[in-house]
Amino acid sequence: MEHRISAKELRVIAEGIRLVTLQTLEGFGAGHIGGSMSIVETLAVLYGSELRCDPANPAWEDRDRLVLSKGHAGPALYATLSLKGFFPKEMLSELNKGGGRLPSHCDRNKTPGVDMTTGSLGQGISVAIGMALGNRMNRSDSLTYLIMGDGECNEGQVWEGAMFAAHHKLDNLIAFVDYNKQQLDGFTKDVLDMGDIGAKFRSFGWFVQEVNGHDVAAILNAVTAAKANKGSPSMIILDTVKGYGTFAAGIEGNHHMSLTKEQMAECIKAASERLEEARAAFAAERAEQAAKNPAPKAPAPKPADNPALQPLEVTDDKAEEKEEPAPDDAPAEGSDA
Amino acid sequence: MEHRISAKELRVIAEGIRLVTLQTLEGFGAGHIGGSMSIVETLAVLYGSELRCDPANPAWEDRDRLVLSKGHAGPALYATLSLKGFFPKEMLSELNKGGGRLPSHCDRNKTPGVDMTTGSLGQGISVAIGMALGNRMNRSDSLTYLIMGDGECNEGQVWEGAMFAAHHKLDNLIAFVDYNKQQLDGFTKDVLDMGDIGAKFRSFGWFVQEVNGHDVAAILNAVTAAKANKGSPSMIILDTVKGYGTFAAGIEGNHHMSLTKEQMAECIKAASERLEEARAAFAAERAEQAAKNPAPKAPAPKPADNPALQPLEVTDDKAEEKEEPAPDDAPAEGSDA
Amino acid sequence: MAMFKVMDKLEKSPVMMRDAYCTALMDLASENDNIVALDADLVSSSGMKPFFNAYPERAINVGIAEANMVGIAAGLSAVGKIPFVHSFGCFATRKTCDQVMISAAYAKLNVKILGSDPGVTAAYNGGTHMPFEDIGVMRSIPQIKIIEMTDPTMVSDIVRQVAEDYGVHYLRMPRKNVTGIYEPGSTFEIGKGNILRDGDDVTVIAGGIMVAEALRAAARLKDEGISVRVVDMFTVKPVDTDLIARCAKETRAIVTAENHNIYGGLGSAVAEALAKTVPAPVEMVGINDSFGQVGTEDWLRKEYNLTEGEICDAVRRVLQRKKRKFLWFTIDN
Amino acid sequence: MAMFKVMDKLEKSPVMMRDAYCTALMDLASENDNIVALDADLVSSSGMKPFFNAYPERAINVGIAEANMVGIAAGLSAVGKIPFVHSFGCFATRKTCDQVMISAAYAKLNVKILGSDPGVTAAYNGGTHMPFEDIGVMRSIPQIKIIEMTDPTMVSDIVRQVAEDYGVHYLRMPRKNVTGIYEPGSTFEIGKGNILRDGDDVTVIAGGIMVAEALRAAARLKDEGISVRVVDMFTVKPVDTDLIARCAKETRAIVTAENHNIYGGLGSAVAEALAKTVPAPVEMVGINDSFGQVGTEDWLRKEYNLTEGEICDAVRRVLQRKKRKFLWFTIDN
Ligand SMILES: Cc1ncc(C[n+]2csc(CCOP(=O)(O)OP(=O)(O)O)c2C)c(N)n1
Ligand SMILES: Cc1ncc(C[n+]2csc(CCOP(=O)(O)OP(=O)(O)O)c2C)c(N)n1
Ligand SMILES: [Mg+2]
Ligand SMILES: [Mg+2]
Repeated sequence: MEHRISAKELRVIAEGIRLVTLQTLEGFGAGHIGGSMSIVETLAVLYGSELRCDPANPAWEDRDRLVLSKGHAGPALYATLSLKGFFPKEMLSELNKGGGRLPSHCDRNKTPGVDMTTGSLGQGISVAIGMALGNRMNRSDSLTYLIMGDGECNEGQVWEGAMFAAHHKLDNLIAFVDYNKQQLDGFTKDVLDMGDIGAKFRSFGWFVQEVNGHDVAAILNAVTAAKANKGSPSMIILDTVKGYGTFAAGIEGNHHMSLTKEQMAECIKAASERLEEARAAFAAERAEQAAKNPAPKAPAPKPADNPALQPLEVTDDKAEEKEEPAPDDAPAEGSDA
Repeated sequence: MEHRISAKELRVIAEGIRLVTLQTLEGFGAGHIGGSMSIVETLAVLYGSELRCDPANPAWEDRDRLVLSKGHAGPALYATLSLKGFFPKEMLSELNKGGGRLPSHCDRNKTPGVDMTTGSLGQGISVAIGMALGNRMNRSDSLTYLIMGDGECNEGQVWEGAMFAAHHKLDNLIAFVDYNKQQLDGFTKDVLDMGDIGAKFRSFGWFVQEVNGHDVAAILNAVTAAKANKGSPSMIILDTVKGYGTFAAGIEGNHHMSLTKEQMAECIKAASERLEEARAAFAAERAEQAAKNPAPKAPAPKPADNPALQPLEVTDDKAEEKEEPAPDDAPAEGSDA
Repeated sequence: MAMFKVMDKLEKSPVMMRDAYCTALMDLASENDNIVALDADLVSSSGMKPFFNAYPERAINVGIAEANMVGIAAGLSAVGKIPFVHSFGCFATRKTCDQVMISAAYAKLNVKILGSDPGVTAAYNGGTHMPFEDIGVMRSIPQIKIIEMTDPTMVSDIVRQVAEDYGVHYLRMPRKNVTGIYEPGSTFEIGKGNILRDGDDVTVIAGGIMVAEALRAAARLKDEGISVRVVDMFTVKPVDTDLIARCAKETRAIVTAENHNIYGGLGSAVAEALAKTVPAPVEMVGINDSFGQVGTEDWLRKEYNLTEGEICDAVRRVLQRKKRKFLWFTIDN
Repeated sequence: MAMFKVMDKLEKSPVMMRDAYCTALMDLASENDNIVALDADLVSSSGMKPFFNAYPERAINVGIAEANMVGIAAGLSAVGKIPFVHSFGCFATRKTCDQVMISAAYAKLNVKILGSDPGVTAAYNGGTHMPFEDIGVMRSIPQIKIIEMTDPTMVSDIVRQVAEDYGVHYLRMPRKNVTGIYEPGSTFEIGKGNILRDGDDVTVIAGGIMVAEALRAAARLKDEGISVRVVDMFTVKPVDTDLIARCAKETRAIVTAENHNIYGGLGSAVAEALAKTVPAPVEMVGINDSFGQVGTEDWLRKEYNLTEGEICDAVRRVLQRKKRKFLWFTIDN
């Protein structure tokens, strides 16, 4: 499959999102680091390439929608939206601030670019279905994307939606499950084993693909295949690691963490290094292509619709000066949802 | 497999339940005839043979439980319970009477022998799970049976329960789906296609069997196999016809019907004939066996624990004198749930 | 501005509530492509078959999945549709509470919910299906509007207004025939109670099927020389606090009458309004925190004391309390 | 009979509410095999890990499926268990309303529900997680008992009583540290409010985190010469109507203070009780029908006016209303 954007470039975008997400969390001192890190690559593919939107006009009717049903991963989406240009990076310091525009869970009325209010797990699928159905009624070719957690799939509403979307052949709905094998209290296999999630959605009539959720190229291919699929809703099961790219990867208690300054610094450092590596790899690819095609008619691939992400303006300094230390009653590790 | 009770005898019991259910509905003039008729054979197998209970002691701790989650099929259960001896047949005239003990939907506090209050679809599975789990904690060998509708499986709670029961390996839970292919508004394939229900439960980790739900021998075999199954909950998908054994079988609008006197008479007549046929077949079987084993040591098989059902005291006269005509505001056909 | 006229005679309206509802929605749908109807396997009950037949592309039967239905409605409204969803009042509220709260109300989307067969009108469907609590559940959700529609005339007018009023609305009505209160063509103002009959001694604030009972009680009490004001408080939220305060001021005694638990419904709303404005003695006619059961609607009305007679008794009780030297208050005139 | 003593000094209690809760349940579990704990993927939050470790066979994490959890609890109780379920207050109520109503309450089973982090105590979890409506939702369910636990001392006593009291209970409490109100060893009577401080001019009827604010306000108002009675109305249902009537009679003005929507919660319960007994002016401190948001608990308390200062203002307002010639009442003495 030929894509407008190269995997190397998407990798840069992903690592940029990761870094900015961590910087955002650093600003607050605690947060849903695990579930934010595991969807970074998916957000990179969506906002780096696949999702039709206009940062200058967040309410554009013909945009594609994203329902981030696992609304607690808001910080990753906020980082993405700010990189995309929906709002200035300074706004990221509003995370979890009283009166601010970046609540812990996504809110369509507070944050430019957020398409749906989420936080009560299980609800996103129905809303996404409604959007997809409405767009079909409106004869619009907008797509609706949906990201759910694997723990979230414990909720019956997910399966109500699954049945409905299949019955109504909603092929303008492309869903992801962030199969990171952990939920709030521990590993899904211990809390409530979801077994073979893909098989479940297949038995519910969905077109199911299973991919490495940290492999941008694989995700991109899957989304492309999902777009091509007709007559059924698409499910992309993202095989991921909760907390991916940080010291918290796959460890217990990584759902919601209060991080020490040292831990945070370590996270940011690792993310910066990952970003540098990704940039280097992308630069090398460009150089190689430039060598192959010296003519100016084919410069480095530039996705048309994500100016803000490309080139990615990520700096390694902290997102903002931390105005106040993590407050006393900041949620203790693992203690919040 | 060898069973204590013969299929011919179960057939007699089933047709007895069918007839008494219809007589009960006749007493009121309207009701959920479709979904009552389709579970008659299953009730016959449970109360005729498999479900451990004591009509003289409905609250017996060590009894097996039945959660009739599709609580609107109450009349079929009431007929069964009265035949089993939980309460006198005269009580059947209380169906839907204000202040009576037989409400349209099952109520554990009103009717002797009813183990759970149901009527809001989707809830029964969780309660049955709780009973099964509690019995396991109590080291009791009681089993919990559960009957759900196929339309009912639209409810997400069913799938929450399905995941949970599999994760907790609840092999003391034996569930049925009355796969009669119709729900309130029409055929399930039109309203919300459940596709392959068996495959769904299989993908959720259940031991699934699919049987003809009007074949008592097949149901009995399935229950026996379910009892033998260890390490997972059992699902028996009953391939049935809504309204089976009556003129309403499989027709549209058979969910809840107001029946004319003529229709009702026709139903009762047909059911009486079915019962006579079944009795004749059973008598023939007995005679044959008696001829084979003339010794008194092996008389006709007599299930030990269902004295009330065997011999079945079903009379062909109406269950009771209809005290009042179906009231003016009796629900119009298809108009109630 | 409301422009209503009360019927001369109280009789069963020939038009079923559900037919008025379906007609109103079909009228709207013929003018506005964005009107969408959803149901959860109760189209045969809701009387919406004509709509489903006429507008199959805008009519969705989601199956028995009320939570999903409300979420879908929220999503539809996010792309410009105006969804009207229906289930029985019990399921339309109890099974969807979190979805109405988050996906609809908190997300500031545009979702209209009809809960049918409130309270005793669920009749034979019995306790599991008999919502005495639906208003209480919904009233806890911020900024939602709650309207109990009194008769088919009101249905026609309110459904249209609700379609035009962005936000979340919970509508409540019996499906079948009710007593006609308003003359055809009457119009209503959401948020304002209607004084159906004036009186000086006491005000009966009623809703739904209890409005007719209140009018009958008022007529009967007239013979005893008691002058009863009757208010149809069809908007339970936001309740008409000004009118309630005015009635307290002018009649100094209040009876509420509702086909709902006295906790959480109209009685509560009135008590709150009075406490915050003009404290006055209230007697509440309604369900005394008990569960539903099967029976004919008539039997159930008697069983739960939802009757003209009970309203008369409540009026007499409240007048006793009004007359009594009021603990630390004495009566001014 | 309640035997409580109020702390001399208002300070953060060193014991977290959730630890008191877990300890209480573990004590019970050590005596009674039938005690079972259920959670919906919030064991790390509820502080119930020690219970889950000590009694793995009687501790069930159902995953993120609150409706299923309540149904399972109902089934467990049908075979003799005494299940205590937990989720955040928002989900423990909004996601389970139909199950609590039918499988638990209507079926007359024995289910105890803890909804944690009520109102502003949900802090950073924000609007989706900030239950201002949970009491309203639950209060609509007949015959359920609703208790907002004030401090860890009360938790210890109430959890034990609730385990012994067959039926459905909804308990509400913050998870972390609150101001200690009661001396260790105090006991409480469900259904009876506690007079924490006597006074003649006005009664503040408070619940949960607002009890401490009410006590602080009373102390402050004393300097202004206003004598404030403070009642901890920890049982919201059945509310202590007798005490409310008595306070109305004796102080003639009421302020309610709650970390909940003023519609549906304690304010409503008090207004209802007054309307039916001794009408009196009420000012309600609480959430004015709005949604939650993120912030520190302190910031949120200010944002929503859940403060000592606001209670003082409400007292002053209600005293104005009390003094005024009361429309048609005049004041008796
Ligand atoms: C209905 C509901 N119940 C409980 C919670 C609390 N909660 C927030 S996140 C979470 C765990 C989610 O696990 P998963 O879906 O796997 O998310 P991820 O691993 O991607 O973070 C829980 C229980 C919630 N937000 N909504
Ligand atoms: C939660 C809920 N929603 C709606 C209803 C109304 N209702 C009663 S029966 C029924 C159809 C049930 O269909 P199915 O489960 O297939 O039952 P069966 O065909 O066996 O009668 C509906 C929608 C209900 N009882 N509960
Ligand atoms: Mg996960
Ligand atoms: Mg069916």
